[in-house]
Amino acid sequence: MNAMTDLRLMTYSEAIREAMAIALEADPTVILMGEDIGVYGGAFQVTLDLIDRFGPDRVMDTPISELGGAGVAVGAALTGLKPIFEFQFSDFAMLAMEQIVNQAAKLRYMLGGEASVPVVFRLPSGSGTGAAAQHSQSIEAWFGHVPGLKVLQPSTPEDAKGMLLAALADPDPVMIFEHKLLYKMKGEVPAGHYLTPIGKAAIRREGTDVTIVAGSIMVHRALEAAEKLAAEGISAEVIDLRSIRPIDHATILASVKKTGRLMVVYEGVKAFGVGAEISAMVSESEAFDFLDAPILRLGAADAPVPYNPDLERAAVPQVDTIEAAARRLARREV
Amino acid sequence: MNAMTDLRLMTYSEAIREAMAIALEADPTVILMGEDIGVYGGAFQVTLDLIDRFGPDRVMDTPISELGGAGVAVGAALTGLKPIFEFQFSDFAMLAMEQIVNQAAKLRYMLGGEASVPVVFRLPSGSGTGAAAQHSQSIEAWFGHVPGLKVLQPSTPEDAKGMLLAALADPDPVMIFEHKLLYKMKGEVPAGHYLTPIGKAAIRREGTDVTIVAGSIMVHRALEAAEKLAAEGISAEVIDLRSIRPIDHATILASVKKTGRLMVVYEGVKAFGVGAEISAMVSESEAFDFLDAPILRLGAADAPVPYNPDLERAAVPQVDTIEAAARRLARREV
Amino acid sequence: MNIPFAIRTYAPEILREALKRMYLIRRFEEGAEDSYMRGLIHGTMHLSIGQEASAMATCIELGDNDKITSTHRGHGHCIAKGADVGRMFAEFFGKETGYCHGRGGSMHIADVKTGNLGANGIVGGGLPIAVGAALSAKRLGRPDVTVCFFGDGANNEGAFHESLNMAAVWKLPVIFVCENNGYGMSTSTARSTAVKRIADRAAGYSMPGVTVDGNDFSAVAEAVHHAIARARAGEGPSLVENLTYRWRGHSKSDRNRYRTKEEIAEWMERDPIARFRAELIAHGVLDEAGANAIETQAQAYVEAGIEFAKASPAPGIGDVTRYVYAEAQG
Amino acid sequence: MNIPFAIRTYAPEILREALKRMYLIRRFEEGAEDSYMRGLIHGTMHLSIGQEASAMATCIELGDNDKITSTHRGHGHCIAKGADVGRMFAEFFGKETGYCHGRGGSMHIADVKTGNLGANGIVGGGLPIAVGAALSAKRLGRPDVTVCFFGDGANNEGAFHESLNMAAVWKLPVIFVCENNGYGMSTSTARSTAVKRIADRAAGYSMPGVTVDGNDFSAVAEAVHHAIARARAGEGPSLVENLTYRWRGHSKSDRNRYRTKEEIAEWMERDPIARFRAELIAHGVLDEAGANAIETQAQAYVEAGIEFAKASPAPGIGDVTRYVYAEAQG
Ligand SMILES: Cc1ncc(C[n+]2csc(CCOP(=O)(O)OP(=O)(O)O)c2C)c(N)n1
Ligand SMILES: Cc1ncc(C[n+]2csc(CCOP(=O)(O)OP(=O)(O)O)c2C)c(N)n1
Ligand SMILES: [Mg+2]
Ligand SMILES: [Mg+2]
Repeated sequence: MNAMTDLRLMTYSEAIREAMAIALEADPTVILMGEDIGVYGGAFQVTLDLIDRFGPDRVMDTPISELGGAGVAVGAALTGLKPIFEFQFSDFAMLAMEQIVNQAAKLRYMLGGEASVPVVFRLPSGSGTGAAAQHSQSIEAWFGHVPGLKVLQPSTPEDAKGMLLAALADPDPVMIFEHKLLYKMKGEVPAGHYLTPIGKAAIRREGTDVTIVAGSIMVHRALEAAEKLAAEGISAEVIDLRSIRPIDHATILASVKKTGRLMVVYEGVKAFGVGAEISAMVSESEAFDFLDAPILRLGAADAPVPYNPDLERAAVPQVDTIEAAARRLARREV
Repeated sequence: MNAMTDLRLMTYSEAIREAMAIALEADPTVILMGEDIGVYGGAFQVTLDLIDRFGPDRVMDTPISELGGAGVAVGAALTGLKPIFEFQFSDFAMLAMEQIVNQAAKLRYMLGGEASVPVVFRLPSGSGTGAAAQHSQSIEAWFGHVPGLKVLQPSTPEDAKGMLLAALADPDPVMIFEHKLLYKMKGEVPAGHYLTPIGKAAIRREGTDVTIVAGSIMVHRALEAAEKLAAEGISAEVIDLRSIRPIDHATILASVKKTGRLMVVYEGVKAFGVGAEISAMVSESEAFDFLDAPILRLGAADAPVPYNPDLERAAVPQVDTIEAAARRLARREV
Repeated sequence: MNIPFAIRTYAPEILREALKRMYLIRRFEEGAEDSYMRGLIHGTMHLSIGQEASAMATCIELGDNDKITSTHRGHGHCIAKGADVGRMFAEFFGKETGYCHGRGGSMHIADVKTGNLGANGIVGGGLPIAVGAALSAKRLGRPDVTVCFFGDGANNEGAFHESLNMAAVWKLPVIFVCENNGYGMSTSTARSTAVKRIADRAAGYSMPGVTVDGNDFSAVAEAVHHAIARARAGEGPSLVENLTYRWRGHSKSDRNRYRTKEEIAEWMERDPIARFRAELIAHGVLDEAGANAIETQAQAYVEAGIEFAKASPAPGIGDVTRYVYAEAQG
Repeated sequence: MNIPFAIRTYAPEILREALKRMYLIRRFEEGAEDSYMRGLIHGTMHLSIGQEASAMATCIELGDNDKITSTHRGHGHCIAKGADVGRMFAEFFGKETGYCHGRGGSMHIADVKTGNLGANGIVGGGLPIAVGAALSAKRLGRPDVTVCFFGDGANNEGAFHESLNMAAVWKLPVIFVCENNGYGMSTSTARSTAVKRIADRAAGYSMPGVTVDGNDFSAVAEAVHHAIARARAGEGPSLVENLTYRWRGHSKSDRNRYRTKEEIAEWMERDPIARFRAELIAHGVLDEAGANAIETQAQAYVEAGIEFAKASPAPGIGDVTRYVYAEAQG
């Protein structure tokens, strides 16, 4: 890690943009593709002025053609380029599942190792913007089910930059789910080129009574809840999952063995979500015998994301619901 | 249920065809759509001669346009028809995720209950046919993650018929994953119209030492394994999951409370698969305190389905691997 | 004097109602914009100000049994098809009295009873759904047609291709109405679309394709009239391209870096409402006073709608999962 | 006498090699069919017997740096592009020496070194990938072109539309070659496709589109030659439609209920190999004996290939998850 002097306070989206600029600068095979990433700067202004710096051949606006666009990125990756493809919203990846899952994820395998698809998909996701059911989903768990992919979820500006650079250095397809509500979050970011290791969780807060595994924006809510619980003498360990595929089993299991209590917090629909995999992974591991209480999952309500802001808030885990659930778990009231 | 005299021995695909014929006969709003379901009879000959009986207006060959075809079915369902849409292979549903997940599953909700989408999607799935990575997937777990859908997986001819009729009677979108290797399996099927309840698991074999939850073809492999284990004095209870969304929690929890040991067997990739949800559901329930051993999951290897037949077999649970795992679990060697 | 198609074809009260709805659309969207600024509406919205003739002239011959599928820029379609602005505002304000009971908002505004199957958050999402609605009409032997609105940006989605092809192969009663406002978000048709006129793509599906001035009420009405006649006669689908322009940014996040002030000003001079109003007056369908009265009435409806919406109850917080599935019958 | 394009354009040894590869394709597929019957190959396969001119004439000008994307019916493309039949058989037999190390089989046959990016199990799956390959060439300043093979059935996938549009907007060096064999599985183009000639759809993307007799080697070669020249000159993509026919069923499960014996017989009389062979002899590129020698040689390669495949080792059963991800470097 860099010396403190190299740290600058910047937003999550600035950090992502900086990673892209570094890559575009250093490697002529890197290109950006996506809808309105040029003069518009991207729906969330993440690419902002990169077109001015690198020109329209490197920062390519695509037509509104997600399947074809993603497929072009796959074909380009197969033949010498390193495309970073932005889906305007992760919801639209549903139009491109075929290229992501049937092609990108499987090409190396189907071709017996003779092909490589170093493509990076960036996917703004999550709820909280009042954009309703088709613009607010958290579908990352699906991709955890797909061998051949790597699936990341940065929760801080530092990770957002380091993961994107790590994804570019990876010879296989990587999907990065960015949270829309985090784009304006500020944090310290090292200068220059560095890699956040893929597949390593981070312990964001140490604790002894209960382990809370969370990803993306839920990390921050979990930390806030942990802070409140600390006042009551409940010590929560908060693990930032960071990578959904592969999952960092070792870090989670070590924590569960210490605390004996596990809770997983995520924004996707509860059923079949990230929490299901983590819970199941722990339950079949050697940590099983250390569990003192049921494993709790806090995910989204079993509904599409509603438009009404109060319903929208109620549909996904918030600081208070995390706090309450962790308290019940610590007190073994479940 | 019908009297014994009404039972006929027929194959899984004949049973599905019979259900479709009954529906086409009884309800003029039912139509079939899909690629080559007419004179070709469907890639797996499930629709066979229905076009001769009901004509091309009711048994419609679509162009090779999965997104559009599924969307037409959604639009038709929204406006008075009850389409049964066949994906030639479940893998191709990836081209239509947008219509299945963004539209069909969410329309009732997004329109505040003012719309209904009674469409049925039939999806031949699973491996074992030598068709390699893009024609052998088991992606049903994804749809378990989608509120608004119902997701079924019949393991017998009787259920295959009864579930299809139940799906048609349901006002919401239903996905039925049929297993290609089961199409030729024979079983007793009641005559006439009957409904297999959606969301009810079935105990296919009672036992006391270990609960095996399985779906689709894995039910048969689990039953075979259970039979072998019985010879050694290990009594396995085999539950046919039948429905992935909703999941029949009550039946599974009751069994786990009895046996104290749970194993889930499924053909999808292990990580983020059906077993993850069931394991997590049990671990957060009141059955947690009844668990005497870790919860095992037996799913597919972390790879696309390989072409080579020996690799293909090795990639998914087989009778011997189920047997061995259940034995280890019963003996608490895990 | 050459009498425009609409004047020749429709009764005066129909034409006056059309003008009223165009004003309603304009005032509704201004009201929505204002409510957004004042924090009464959250999320984002896509305004169709400047495109009112396209919406209204397309819908003028449609009855409640005829269907439309709409887009993210769908307020105009919804009003043109007959929806009540009060229930629309209620939806935008997230209220239980809204058309979607507060679950959908602007992007999913719908009114199934007047045949509007809904706006769509997915560009191109409504195209195959429209074809399905037309299939229902044909199979159930109903004379209904379906109008499928979509944008120039949407024309590059695979769903466009698959939908037009199937509609043509099966000769379904659907009219594809492309509202070409020159841009999909920031991307001009020249940079996104490999053909000059989107209507030229109709030939690839052996269906008629015509491009009209989308700000000319009569031109749109005439083109759609022929397409509807063809559809009702069982001759299959058509493609109509309405050239128009949105005065506002794409959505609330638009910095307008992709077009010039001059371009916007030029199009604002071609206001479709002012033009239609002048035409109606010129042909004696109404006089200045009558037009003013209509305009005032539209404004009053909008104000009343906002009050209705404000006074309406919000959904109960415990009802997050209501409407996911059909409620158990009996 | 009118000298056909191919004879005029290519050196005799090139033409003889082309004939040899066409025989290789035919014999390879017959050998594969036979091996399937004898249980040496599992799964299914899609034979291109009857379509050899389309594959070979399309590839005749391509070098190893030029790319192709192929289809489920891809054996012919693979051989035409230069693959070794031994490694192909090894793949079909599921062996580690196969092009895909036994993981892919017929449906994913590929030979990246000779520029074949792979057959594809997804109809239309290769279309955007081909555009991506062409984008690489353009961005990296390489003169390579990409040929994208697809079927008449694939032309109704959304991927077709999106791919042709992007290729045209960005003027990429890609040639879309539609092998129109009249059917997508059982569905004739008349029942699936709302336009008579698939090449007519090119106009919707402002690119040249031409339909040729796909069993006429020279006609295909000439059309593709012009398309390649255009692509290499930076003028963008083209669409070439080769009208041809598959003699065999769609795959191993085909009951052939959708076409007549007469139709099949009629097309078998238009055997593209016999026709090309006769043309070469008529124009003195070789004589009967030379042609026979080529045919015999092809047969010998196929037999040797089968032996190689049989003798090759299978992948280790523990290697199921090998090749999912890149192996750790260093
Ligand atoms: C599948 C999909 N891709 C992208 C978007 C984001 N988006 C919303 S509207 C829009 C532009 C649509 O352009 P057009 O069809 O011309 O309609 P207009 O906004 O001009 O009315 C885009 C890119 C989306 N909602 N859905
Ligand atoms: C997306 C997708 N849909 C359907 C299929 C099943 N399928 C395989 S080949 C085929 C017919 C393809 O027709 P065409 O493109 O004309 O190629 P041909 O088989 O005639 O060479 C179909 C429907 C598939 N493999 N992928
Ligand atoms: Mg537009
Ligand atoms: Mg074909």
